[in-house]
Amino acid sequence: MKPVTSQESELDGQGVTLDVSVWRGTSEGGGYQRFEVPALENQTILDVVSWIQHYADATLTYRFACRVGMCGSCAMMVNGQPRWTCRTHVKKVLKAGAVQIGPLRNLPVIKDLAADMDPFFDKWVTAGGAHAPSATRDDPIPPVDPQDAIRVEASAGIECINCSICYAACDTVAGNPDYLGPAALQRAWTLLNDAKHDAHDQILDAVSGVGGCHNCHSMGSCTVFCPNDLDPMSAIAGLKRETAKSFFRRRK
Amino acid sequence: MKPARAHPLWLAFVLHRVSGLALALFLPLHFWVLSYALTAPEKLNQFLSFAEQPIVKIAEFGLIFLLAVHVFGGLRLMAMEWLPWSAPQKSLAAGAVGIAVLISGTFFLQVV
Amino acid sequence: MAGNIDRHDTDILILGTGGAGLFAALHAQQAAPEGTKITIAVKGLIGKCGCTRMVQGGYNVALGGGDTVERHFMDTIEGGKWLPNQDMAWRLCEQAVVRIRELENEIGCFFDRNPDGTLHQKAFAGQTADRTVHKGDLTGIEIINRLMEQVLSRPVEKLQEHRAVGLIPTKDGSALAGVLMIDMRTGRFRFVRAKTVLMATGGGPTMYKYHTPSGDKTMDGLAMALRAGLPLRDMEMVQFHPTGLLAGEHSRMTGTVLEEGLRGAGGQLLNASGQRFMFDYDGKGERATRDVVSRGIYAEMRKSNDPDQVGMFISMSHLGPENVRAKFKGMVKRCEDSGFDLAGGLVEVVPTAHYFMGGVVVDVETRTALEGLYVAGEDAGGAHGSNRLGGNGVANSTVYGGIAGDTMGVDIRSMTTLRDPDEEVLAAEYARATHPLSRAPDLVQPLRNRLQEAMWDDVGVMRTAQGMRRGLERISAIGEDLMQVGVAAENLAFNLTWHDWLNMASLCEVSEVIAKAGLARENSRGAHYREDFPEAGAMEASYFTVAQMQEGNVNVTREDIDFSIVRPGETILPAGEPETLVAAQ
Amino acid sequence: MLNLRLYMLQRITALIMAPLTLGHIAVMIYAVQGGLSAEEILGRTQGSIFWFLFYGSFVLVVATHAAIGLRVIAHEMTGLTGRALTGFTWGTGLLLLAMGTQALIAVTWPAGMT
Ligand SMILES: Cc1cc2nc3c(=O)[nH]c(=O)nc-3n(C[C@H](O)[C@H](O)[C@H](O)COP(=O)(O)OP(=O)(O)OC[C@H]3O[C@@H](n4cnc5c(N)ncnc54)[C@H](O)[C@@H]3O)c2cc1C
Ligand code: HEM
Ligand code: SF4
Ligand code: F3S
Ligand code: FES
Repeated sequence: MKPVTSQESELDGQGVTLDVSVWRGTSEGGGYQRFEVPALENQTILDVVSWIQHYADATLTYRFACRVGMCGSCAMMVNGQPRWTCRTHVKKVLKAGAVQIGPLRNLPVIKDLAADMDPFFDKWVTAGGAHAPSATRDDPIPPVDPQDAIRVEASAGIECINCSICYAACDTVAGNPDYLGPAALQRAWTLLNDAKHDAHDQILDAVSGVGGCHNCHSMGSCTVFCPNDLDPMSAIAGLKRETAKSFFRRRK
Repeated sequence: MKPARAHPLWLAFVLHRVSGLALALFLPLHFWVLSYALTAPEKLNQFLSFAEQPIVKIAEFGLIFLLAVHVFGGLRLMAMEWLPWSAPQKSLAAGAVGIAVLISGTFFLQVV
Repeated sequence: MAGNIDRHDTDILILGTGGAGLFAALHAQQAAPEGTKITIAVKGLIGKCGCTRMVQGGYNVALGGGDTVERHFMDTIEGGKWLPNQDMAWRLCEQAVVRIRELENEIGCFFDRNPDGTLHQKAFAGQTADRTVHKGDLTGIEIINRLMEQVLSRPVEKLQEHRAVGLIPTKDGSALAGVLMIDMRTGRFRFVRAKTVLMATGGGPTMYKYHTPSGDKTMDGLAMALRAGLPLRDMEMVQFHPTGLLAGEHSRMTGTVLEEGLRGAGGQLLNASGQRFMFDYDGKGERATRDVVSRGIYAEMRKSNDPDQVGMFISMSHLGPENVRAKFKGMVKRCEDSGFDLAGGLVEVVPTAHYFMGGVVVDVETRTALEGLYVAGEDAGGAHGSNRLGGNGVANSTVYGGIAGDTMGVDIRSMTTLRDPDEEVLAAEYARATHPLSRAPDLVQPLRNRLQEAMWDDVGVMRTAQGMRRGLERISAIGEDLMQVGVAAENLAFNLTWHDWLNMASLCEVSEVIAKAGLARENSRGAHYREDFPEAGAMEASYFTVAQMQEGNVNVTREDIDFSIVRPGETILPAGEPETLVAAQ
Repeated sequence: MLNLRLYMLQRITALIMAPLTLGHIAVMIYAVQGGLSAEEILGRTQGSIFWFLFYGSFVLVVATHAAIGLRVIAHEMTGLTGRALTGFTWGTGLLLLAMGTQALIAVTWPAGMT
């Protein structure tokens, strides 16, 4: 496909442009298309993609919502690495004036840069990722010591924004379609350590099946790429430890 | 491979997988050679002297090295999974294993 | 036309998956008879769009320790400058107590704790008790993630990336038949009939040059309600947050919130020559309430006539960069990602449109004038009056979302059949949404920029009659230009530019209402500040504005506030209660 | 593709093998340094219950461990699933077991007993 230039742009002031390759297509197939985008101050990858849709090619599809790293909708592959694009400054990823942007890995593509995140959320639920209440709205809120070692373990993974970046980074997910993946397993670990959760044994069962935590090879890409500095790898190790213990416990 | 994944833990995984695979492919060969002890001991001896050749020695060294890598890699993995270590302890342990592999490697190199 | 619309039926339809939509789904499931089909339709992905997720500060709820529902209520009424619907405000404060227990005990949220294990409640500007429950400064993520899991793991029909474009009544106009939507992924239209529909699309004043809400929020709900002829109240009330990040017009980061806590902790606002200025406007300086600080910054911006120097600056470094970095880790990192040094340098800020107090007129059970239509959350007007307290937004959406679910679950028992739509209205809405597809394609974004500029200049932080009239002219010219701008129709699957056009259509419609309501209020209350009518007016004679579409025109009337619980100058707190429980700073 | 049982089996076999392989390597180093011929080595191992148990358990355990390991690789790299994968796992495991047993007998069975 032919590169599109920025002649129509009102923003084109500085004359410096970025060489941007963007993946276009659907689950049926596609390829990279090049665009020239004006380089501007404080520009994020999401801004670059938005500029292309606003001024160069009205048919470009992508997804975002919050613009500030809270909703986890804008993740894409940037130069082959999964990233939140609303918080990725162009300067951080630019290589010789060029950058390549593709849809998030390990998920089906809907169109262009928008991936179908349903498999990711289905696995979240399969891993037992929904809280099971041990009290009702008519009961007082149970006191919980925030410094308690087990609570600290639960709190460690609580700030996950389910952006699927770890899921895209993990090669085990790529090779094993049943694998629940780092985010879902981390959620399971958080709930396992949540004193208020009522279904601890169900979690151990949910993460011990064919797609469970035992498929993880501790390759650590999840932890390396998580934009919120969370550590799913260690959470998964925790699940392995607890399931291993239960393996002996339940045999007895 | 994409630079995206070239970080220590990922490399450790690749090393573990490659070594495991190589060992699994070598093992039947090893068993096959040993079984000559029964049917034709002289072939085994032949093989052993064949194994004196430098090229074969290097290959053997490679295998033993892979075994060491795999064993220590596996122990590292299990320690990571089962021992409740903090992050700095993990890096320390990984470093220690790395050094151990290095030392044992050179040791093997001398004897073989 | 009709052949181009897929038909779909359900019992309970919920639009939007913010705090209101998700709570409604859960409560509807508990309240409705067995076998009731519940469908949730949303413009983005479930739980990943909307503003509830972006809540930073936290959730207001009176949980004892001296604080009471009465005190929370009084703060809400006084913060809203006596304009709130008192019954709604009361219900909000009272039910927040139940909802927070529900969030903790049934939904699985974990809010920050005190060392003794009880919930930590922090101070939030404009309140007389430390009552804001929070999870660090990422409260919304915790609330929405937990709600989302609950909904995802239940048998609720999910229509993701489905945009509602029109409320379709029955032929006789007495009730709602269903909602016309676009399945964004395919570009096909889908008409969904339902016995009850909850509209929880969350308002969102994104027609301003600087705004905080998420990109999916463009006033679609209020525009649909307007076209359906429903009365909308308090439409002049747009809350500005004083410190939005200024990163350039081309950056989506622009307008996003720098948290309130920065000023609370001693952050200083400086003008271009490095001078503090807030004490010129208010004795509390940077710690004054949102509206006051917003106006201070805005006034200072107007004084500067350097076109390259738009905003003011927030400075934290005098508190010690290391200290700032430790205390505001998330904010510092966020600024750093977009190229600013919050801990050690200056970050340029502007007031930014944050929340919309106005909305559809509803009763305390979320029912509207149209049978079968319910409205909750930021789309509903009344609970906040002229000003929303920090922390009352998410309380409002979760409380009333739950109430809507309960109400629909009960009401549906007496609704035995689905209603048939007025095919003419359906055809008209279809034609409206497909209008650009038969015009020559052109750029949509410049129009959005023009609208945002017009609203910021003429219907923004400080208003005059002259300015708002000019604003109305500008809005109408932009609206006309929009009708000339087309969108290429070859591929409508996930065609964002088509949706940008539709967003613009909603924003133009509601912008006009904001300006007209602004003209109708000839005094200054809370978020609405008239330079030509700077006085608040007599509290006893408080009125609220009601805008309604009648024969194609937006008419605004005034209605008296019903002081059903407390009259201005009085209080429902017991005699001898201290004025404030917050330790003096 | 692992579940808890296969995972535990792989970890337990790994733990058993760790001392066995290290022991084996030590013996080999000793043997090579001593310049032992095949006959000399076999002279010590054949008929020894100790070495029979030592190498016997190794063969049993390594067949299990390697079969599970190869199963994972086969699934992740070639997408093998279901019956085929189970078959592959058993196949490799039994093959290794058979060849290992043959070697075990050759090395540790009392000479002339066969
Ligand atoms: C940055 C920020 C910080 C905030 N901090 C606080 C705080 O600390 N405390 C507080 O109390 N409040 C805060 N608020 C306000 C609070 O977030 C809102 O008041 C509240 O969450 C609104 O909830 P809602 O459910 O009505 O709407 P939202 O949560 O905004 O949800 C609206 C939903 O409707 C969907 N939708 C929109 N249009 C359509 C359509 N046409 N068709 C289908 N679906 C549609 C959206 O995609 C979204 O899912 C903050 C707001 C922002 C923007
Ligand atoms: C002696 C000590 C050994 C230890 C401690 C050990 C440990 C391990 C562990 C922990 C794994 C799991 C890796 C993962 O899930 O990522 C593994 C995998 C594997 N092992 Fe071993 N192992 C040993 C010996 C062997 C031997 C002798 C062989 C070969 C015959 C072998 C072949 C394999 C294979 C093929 C895998 C699969 C690799 C993968 O999944 O990537 N192992 N080993
Ligand atoms: S763990 Fe990190 S990378 Fe994975 S989904 Fe959560 S926030 Fe995203
Ligand atoms: S990258 Fe994948 S293999 Fe495990 S440690 Fe993380 S989930
Ligand atoms: S747009 Fe929400 S995380 Fe990027």
